[in-house]
Amino acid sequence: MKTLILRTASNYLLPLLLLFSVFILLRGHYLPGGGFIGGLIASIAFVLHAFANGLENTKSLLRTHPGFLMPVGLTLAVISGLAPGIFGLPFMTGLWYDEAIPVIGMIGSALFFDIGVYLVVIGVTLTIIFTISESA
Amino acid sequence: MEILLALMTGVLYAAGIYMILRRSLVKLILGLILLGNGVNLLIFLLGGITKGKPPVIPDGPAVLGEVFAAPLPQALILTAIVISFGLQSFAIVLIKRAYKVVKTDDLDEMNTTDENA
Amino acid sequence: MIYTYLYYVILPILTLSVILIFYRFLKGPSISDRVIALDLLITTGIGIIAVYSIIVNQSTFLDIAMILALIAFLSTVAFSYYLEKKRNNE
Amino acid sequence: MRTPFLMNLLLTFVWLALSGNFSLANTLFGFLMSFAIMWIISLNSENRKYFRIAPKTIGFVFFFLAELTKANIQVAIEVMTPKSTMKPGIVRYPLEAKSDFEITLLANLISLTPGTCSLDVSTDRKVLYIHAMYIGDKEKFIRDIQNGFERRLLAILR
Amino acid sequence: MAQRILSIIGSSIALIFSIVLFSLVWQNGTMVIQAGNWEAPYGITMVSDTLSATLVLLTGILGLAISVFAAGSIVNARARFGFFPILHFLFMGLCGSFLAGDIFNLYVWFEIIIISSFVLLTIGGEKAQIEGAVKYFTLNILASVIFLTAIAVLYGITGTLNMADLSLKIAAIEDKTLVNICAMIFFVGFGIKSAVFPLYFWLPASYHTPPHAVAAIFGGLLTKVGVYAMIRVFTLIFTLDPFLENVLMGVAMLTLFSGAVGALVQRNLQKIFSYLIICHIGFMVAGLGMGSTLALTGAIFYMIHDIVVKANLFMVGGLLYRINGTSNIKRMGEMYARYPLLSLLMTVPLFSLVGIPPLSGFWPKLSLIMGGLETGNYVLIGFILFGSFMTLLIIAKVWAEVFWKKKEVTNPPANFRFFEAHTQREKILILIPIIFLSILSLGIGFGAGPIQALSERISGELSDVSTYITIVLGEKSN
Amino acid sequence: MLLAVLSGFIFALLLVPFGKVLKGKWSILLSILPLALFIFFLQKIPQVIDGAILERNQWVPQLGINLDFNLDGLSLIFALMITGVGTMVFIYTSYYLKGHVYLDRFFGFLCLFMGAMLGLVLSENLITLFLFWELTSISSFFLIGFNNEDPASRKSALIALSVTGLGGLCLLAAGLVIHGITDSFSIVDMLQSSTMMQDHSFFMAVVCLIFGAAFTKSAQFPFHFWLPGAMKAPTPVSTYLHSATMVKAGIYLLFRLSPAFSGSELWHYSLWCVGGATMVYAAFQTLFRDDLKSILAYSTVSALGILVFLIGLGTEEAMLAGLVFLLVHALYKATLFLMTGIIDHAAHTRNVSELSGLRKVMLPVAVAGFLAALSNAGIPPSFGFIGKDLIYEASLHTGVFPLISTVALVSTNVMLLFAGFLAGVRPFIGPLPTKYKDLQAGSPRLWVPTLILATLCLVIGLAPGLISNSLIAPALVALGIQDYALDLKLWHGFNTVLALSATTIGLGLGLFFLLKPSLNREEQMLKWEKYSPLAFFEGMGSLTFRFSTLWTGMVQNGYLRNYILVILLFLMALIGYGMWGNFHPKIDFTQLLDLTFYETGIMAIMLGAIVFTVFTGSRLTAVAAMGVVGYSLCLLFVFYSAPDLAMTQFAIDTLTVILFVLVLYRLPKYLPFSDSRVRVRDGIVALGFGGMITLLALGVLSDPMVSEVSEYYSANAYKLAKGKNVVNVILVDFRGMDTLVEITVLVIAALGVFGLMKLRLKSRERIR
Amino acid sequence: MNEIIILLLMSLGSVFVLLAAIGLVRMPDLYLRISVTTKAATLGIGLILASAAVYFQETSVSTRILAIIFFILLTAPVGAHLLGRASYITGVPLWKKSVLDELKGKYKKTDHSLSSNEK
Ligand code: NA
Ligand code: NA
Repeated sequence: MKTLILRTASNYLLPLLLLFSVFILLRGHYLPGGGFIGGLIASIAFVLHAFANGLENTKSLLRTHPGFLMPVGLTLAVISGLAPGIFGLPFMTGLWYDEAIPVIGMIGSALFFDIGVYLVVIGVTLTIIFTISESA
Repeated sequence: MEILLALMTGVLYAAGIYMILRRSLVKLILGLILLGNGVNLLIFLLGGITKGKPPVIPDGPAVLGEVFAAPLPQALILTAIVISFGLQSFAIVLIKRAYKVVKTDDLDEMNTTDENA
Repeated sequence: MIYTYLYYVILPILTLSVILIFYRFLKGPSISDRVIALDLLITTGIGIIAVYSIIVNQSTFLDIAMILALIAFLSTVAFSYYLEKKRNNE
Repeated sequence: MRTPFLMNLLLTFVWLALSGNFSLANTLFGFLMSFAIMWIISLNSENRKYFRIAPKTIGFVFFFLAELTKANIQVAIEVMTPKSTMKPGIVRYPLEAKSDFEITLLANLISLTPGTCSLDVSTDRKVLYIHAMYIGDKEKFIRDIQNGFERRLLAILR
Repeated sequence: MAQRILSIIGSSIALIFSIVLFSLVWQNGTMVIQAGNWEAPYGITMVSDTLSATLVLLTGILGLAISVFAAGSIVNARARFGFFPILHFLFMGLCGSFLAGDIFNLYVWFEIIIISSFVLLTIGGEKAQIEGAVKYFTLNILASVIFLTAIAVLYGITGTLNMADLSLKIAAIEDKTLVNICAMIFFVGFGIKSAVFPLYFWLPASYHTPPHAVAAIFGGLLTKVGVYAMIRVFTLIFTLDPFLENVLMGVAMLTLFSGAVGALVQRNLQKIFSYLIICHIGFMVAGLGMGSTLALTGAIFYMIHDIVVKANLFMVGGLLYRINGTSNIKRMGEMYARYPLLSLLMTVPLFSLVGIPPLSGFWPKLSLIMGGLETGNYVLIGFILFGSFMTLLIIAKVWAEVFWKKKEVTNPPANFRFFEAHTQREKILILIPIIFLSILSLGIGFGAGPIQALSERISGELSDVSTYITIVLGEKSN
Repeated sequence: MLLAVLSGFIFALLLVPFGKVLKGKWSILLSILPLALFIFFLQKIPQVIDGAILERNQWVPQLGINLDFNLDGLSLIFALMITGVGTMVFIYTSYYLKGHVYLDRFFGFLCLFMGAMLGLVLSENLITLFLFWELTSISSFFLIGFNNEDPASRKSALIALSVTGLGGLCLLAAGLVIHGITDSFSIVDMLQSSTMMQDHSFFMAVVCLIFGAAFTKSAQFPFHFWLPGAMKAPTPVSTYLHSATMVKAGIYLLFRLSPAFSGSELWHYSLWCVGGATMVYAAFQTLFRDDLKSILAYSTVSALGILVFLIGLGTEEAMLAGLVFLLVHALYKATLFLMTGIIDHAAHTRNVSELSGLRKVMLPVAVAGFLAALSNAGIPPSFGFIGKDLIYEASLHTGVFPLISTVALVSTNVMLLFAGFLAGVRPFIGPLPTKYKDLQAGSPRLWVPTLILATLCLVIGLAPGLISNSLIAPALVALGIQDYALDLKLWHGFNTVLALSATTIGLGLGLFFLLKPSLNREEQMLKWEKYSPLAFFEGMGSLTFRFSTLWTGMVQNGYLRNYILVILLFLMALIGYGMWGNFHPKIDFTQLLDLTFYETGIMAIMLGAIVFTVFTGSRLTAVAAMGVVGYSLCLLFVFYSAPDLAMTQFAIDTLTVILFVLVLYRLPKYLPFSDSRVRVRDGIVALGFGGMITLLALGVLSDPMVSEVSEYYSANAYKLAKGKNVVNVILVDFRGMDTLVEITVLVIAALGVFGLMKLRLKSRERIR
Repeated sequence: MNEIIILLLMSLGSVFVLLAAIGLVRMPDLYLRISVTTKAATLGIGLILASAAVYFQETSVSTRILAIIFFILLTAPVGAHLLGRASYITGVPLWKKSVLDELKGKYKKTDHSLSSNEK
């Protein structure tokens, strides 16, 4: 869709939505939110951008194929699940750093797990939507 | 309210089933989505519902108050929702591909693989 | 006082609005009418959630309203995209 | 160099507002995050003169709110009364505004004002097509917008 | 090529792990991992009893075999689009399902299996694949919905998801009406996945369409997961009431019948094998339904045998397809004359399937029939014999058509790359797994003693679940 | 003995790598195997006379299945027959199929068969017996289909396999039922619990199953038809499997089990009837045959009938007669078959009507044929005479209809004599047609084995002592007949039996001279085939096939919606059964008073949207309405305290709408496909199912549960897992593994979408 | 005091929403419906949200509510524009009593580019 209004609006919406998605991601352990919904919002941001500016522009904005986020996120999630193994604990045992950090709260393996989820959800959603609209 | 929700669940199932019994591929997938919603609502309902008390521990106390909504069914549904999203996307793409290859979304015309051959 | 008022006055008004909007959704006649009704439904939904968050005294629900506000727009964009692309189909 | 920086600050602020925590650590975190996001999307925005126009902006907001309320009441009456006095139509409105941002903002404000709705901008950005509920006099209609919204808006933006 | 090598290495490592797991379980009994270090029933428990360990071991073995086969038979284009990773996800899903000690976790693993099988079924697919996939997809999703419905009801009754905990909670319920209804919903959900009559429709519609490497996993393991789940749920969580036993046996009979009868009329080799999968699922369900330990032993043994043999058969089917340029047995032929050694090799899976003694398919039938006599299910025995006889007939027919008959001269598909045209390396990669699995099934047949002992141990564990529960729940089990 | 049995299999296996070498002139070396085994068993005779030799080898002890072998008199006779005839056949084959491309395979199957057959007669375990039994069927299958490019061969092989396979299953079932009675697979145990067996309620089943096995294997009427068909196999196979050994497996089984069953009327009368019918019917068939092998095949069937008949008589004399006739038949029939092979090999025809005067060109063969015919006819001093003598003796002294029995036997023998002469004498007498002038008997490897067997017919006749104490007596012991006054000899003086023999010979020779074979008559007879058991069997086969096609087409009809309907109806039937009568959900209608209008309103909208989704005629409207359903659900989640769910539901719903929209605009119109009756039906099913779910939900809710697990999470989310949003804590910590798997599902789905849309195989790559 | 503000804002807001709803039902053509809904609802929801901000009296809540209002103000007109444009392109008719249509024929059929010419 070639509309100037949408294009301009989307340029402002994109960073806002992305910021918001990170916000939702990080607070998930304390309030409603988390990796899924955060990832969904981030992907929606990019999809919106793609609707407004065309797929090619969004892709060049991302520099890499979104599919690349999937293995990254999955690896991050798996590593944060396996990390306890170093300390002789079973798979997926929570590890925590004792000091709380503003907004995020406690830093622990669960956070990295959630970030992994976030990345995977972005990668997956964008891959799906981009693929479909490319071959539409 | 449980009664109404139970009815609603039944309606979702019924609608989903009616839709997947149609001949159109699109209806089929809409039906599956409806069924997915029905299942989610069923888990939600049978896990026990509570009004206005989300399972989020407020600032201060370390545990939830007396009355709160059961968190486990919610977590299960969340997982189920996301999984069905993955499947749905695949299904939707499958419609597209099917239409391209078979040139129809009439399911009745997709039966060559069931011929005795 | 607030709760009673919200409960017995505001929410019924909003619910009535939702039903009216839904009537338009059902009636159409064009897809665009339905899309606009859908959009308005969600917007009204944001209002209902806001009122509900006051009634049950849970500011958490406002986050949902926020998400609705953010995302609802996208379905309108998508439908417009569809309408423009498809034209003589359907 | 300056524009991105301002954008960055803006985003940091939004972050602080969202999280409701104005501590130093959070500010720093918000800044870094916004930086990261901007780096990712390498946005080319045009919101120069961000600080200079602040007072005018506030004035404009009040003007806009007044217009909004006025028009809303008009629409309310229209909706509630059984007899229609509407003379709707699509008007071709020649734009003074030039940049994307100006045009978009103007179009959106027009849309937000009841009774009017920006349908589209011509591909060469010279014309805005507006749907309006009451077009008694087309020229007056255009003039009102030119002297109202567009002038004030451009005063802020330029 | 790198993907292929990685895939084979990965499978080898997985196989080593599964061997280690099996030997640990064999020596020390049931093992438990509490994921996240949360004690059961609060976290997700992975349990490996002998049944699970055995199935994981078999998955490991098939995993390696099929990785090798796929390395030789999958075209580069498919490999570029993630064929190998998804293949391994599928194996992961299978292992996860076998080890899950939590009913919802089982559901999640099932979804991994479903989605990866969809993908393997459809990528690069043309008309037939897509048509098959639509049915496969819909009915499997329907199965998932039914499964999830059952989980909802189960959770609504008990408030827990851990299978050991469920076992205790269900046992404590006095009015079994809801429990029995729930059991039936589970039965239908798993019944669709394990392709029993009248729920199997998706299988003949799709199994003959994907690449043969994929068909081999499907044929070997996919339906077995359904059977596994059925066995697990109906031994651990629910006790079969007489009605459900009768349903299972009735279903088993019709499954045997329909599968056999269906295979008889097919001309597509892969389709024949597909119907035979259905037929032979009947044996396993029958073993479960009879409700005797001996019959259950038979079902377990049958499962072990069938996993190896069916996977091998589909690979053999793939090889025959490559040699003949078609899967239609009417247009195949002369294998016996042209490939004597291959023919000899192929007799192993073919006749193991029939259960010509002492090949592997024979032994479990013995336990099944004895179990049937023990419990007085004579009609069921009749159907078991019928199924065996039909299998014999069908395989003999296949033999006569494919191996003996003189091949008619037909035009091969354009651009078809016959087996002869394959590189030496591809040929070897295709043949090795077939040889390996054939030797394995010979081993199962001739070394039936140990496998029988294993199956007996498994059915013993399944018949007395108290150990399982104690190990999972610790002192909470009292 | 294990080694003896296994040696056949080992040789068969060795032929895989070394077959190429042996295919040439060395193939005769393979006959060392049967010869060695023959000698092995010969030297066991003294031991066997003293008592049976039992050897135990464990195999699957859990099931009581062991490779136990028992060499007693009965087994010994069979073992010697198998290895002895085997030796001759091996030698014969080495020339007969000289230079054949598949000679190695042929020998492989022969070795396999020999091993299996030995295992069969030596097994002391019912299951191992079954195992070897099946192996003989399989090797027979491969041998009958040896000329695999001939469709008739393949068909015969399939028919033979299906008949014998069916019988095999009967044997298996019988073995298992016997196990159920005696709790053991041991044959010895079974023989010892004869009374227990006969009193058991399953006795009849056991007997019928055993009959099923024996009658199919030994080609008894009406299952005999596979045997004439099996003549498609090369002559050595017909000789070895289908006259001398394999077909006798059923006889062996009956002999073996007779001690346990004798005394049962069912046993005796059935065998008498079936055996009698078979021998007469098959002998009668020989009158109309022209093809040598066909004649021999029917006469074999008839001889098998005689054996069954004798076992049915069940007296000690009958058993003795049976044992002797077994040997007699093996010798003369093997000779005749081998002889036929030589003729066929040389003259390229087997039609008796075309053959004459061959004695002039192949004298040794003629001699062999003549000797065999003598034995067959029971003309003294051949071994056959002794056999026939004993048979008449037995039938005259039987308690079961002696007159009918004797008449049947005599008429059978008359016709068999005709058949034997037809095969063994007829081709050699008369003038030699010119076209056969240059024929030769061929290699000694062909005619020497033939002649040896023929000579034995004479030698044993002259010196029955050779076998009476060494073989027959121990065999009788094995059959439970102790201390029988055994006296085998040619001359018993003038008596009824001699008169019967003379009558038989006279009538038979008369028939031989009167009835000339002709192709024409054979063809006449073939017209009746459509009323034969074979035709019936084939008819059943095609009926089964037609039914199968019908059934499969009906079940797997290609219509997805039918599949779904069947599955749902099945599920509904099960749930309905579960609910029937004892399902009483306690529904508390007072809770409806707590309902707020906003809940009601949202649900009403949801209901409306659902109905609209279902019935709207536009795809896009349906998608939009679906969106409304999702958004209403989202609001319900808000009302019932599930913020995370509400958010996710909303986001996913929107994304789904986007996906649909991206896909839909290329799809064709959305037509109402089905007619109204179907829709009403589907509507009823759907509503019924939905109603069940509602009821079920209410049923579950009427007894509210307290989830200890859920409470644990709420209590420990912050304390142990350091999070306050309990749902998120469950997702990333308590049940993090679900989440991990779930994102994997997403990744696979994305890969799948990518591949499905992007991957297009070139035609060269379409290979599966 | 707060209560009164809340009630006032709420009442106004909900009335505007209701008006939008009624407008949606009553307006004769799509473009008028779009016109009505974008504004009335935006204002109404803005007011309701504002009253929630007053009620909770927390910075984090208020800022969040500001964010929501901001989003709605940004997206609602864009949405209206998109839908209006798409509807016009797909040929959704104007109300028959419309007085003017200067957009007629300005869209190019092929790529939907919009000309600015007066005629
Ligand atoms: Na399968
Ligand atoms: Na199978």
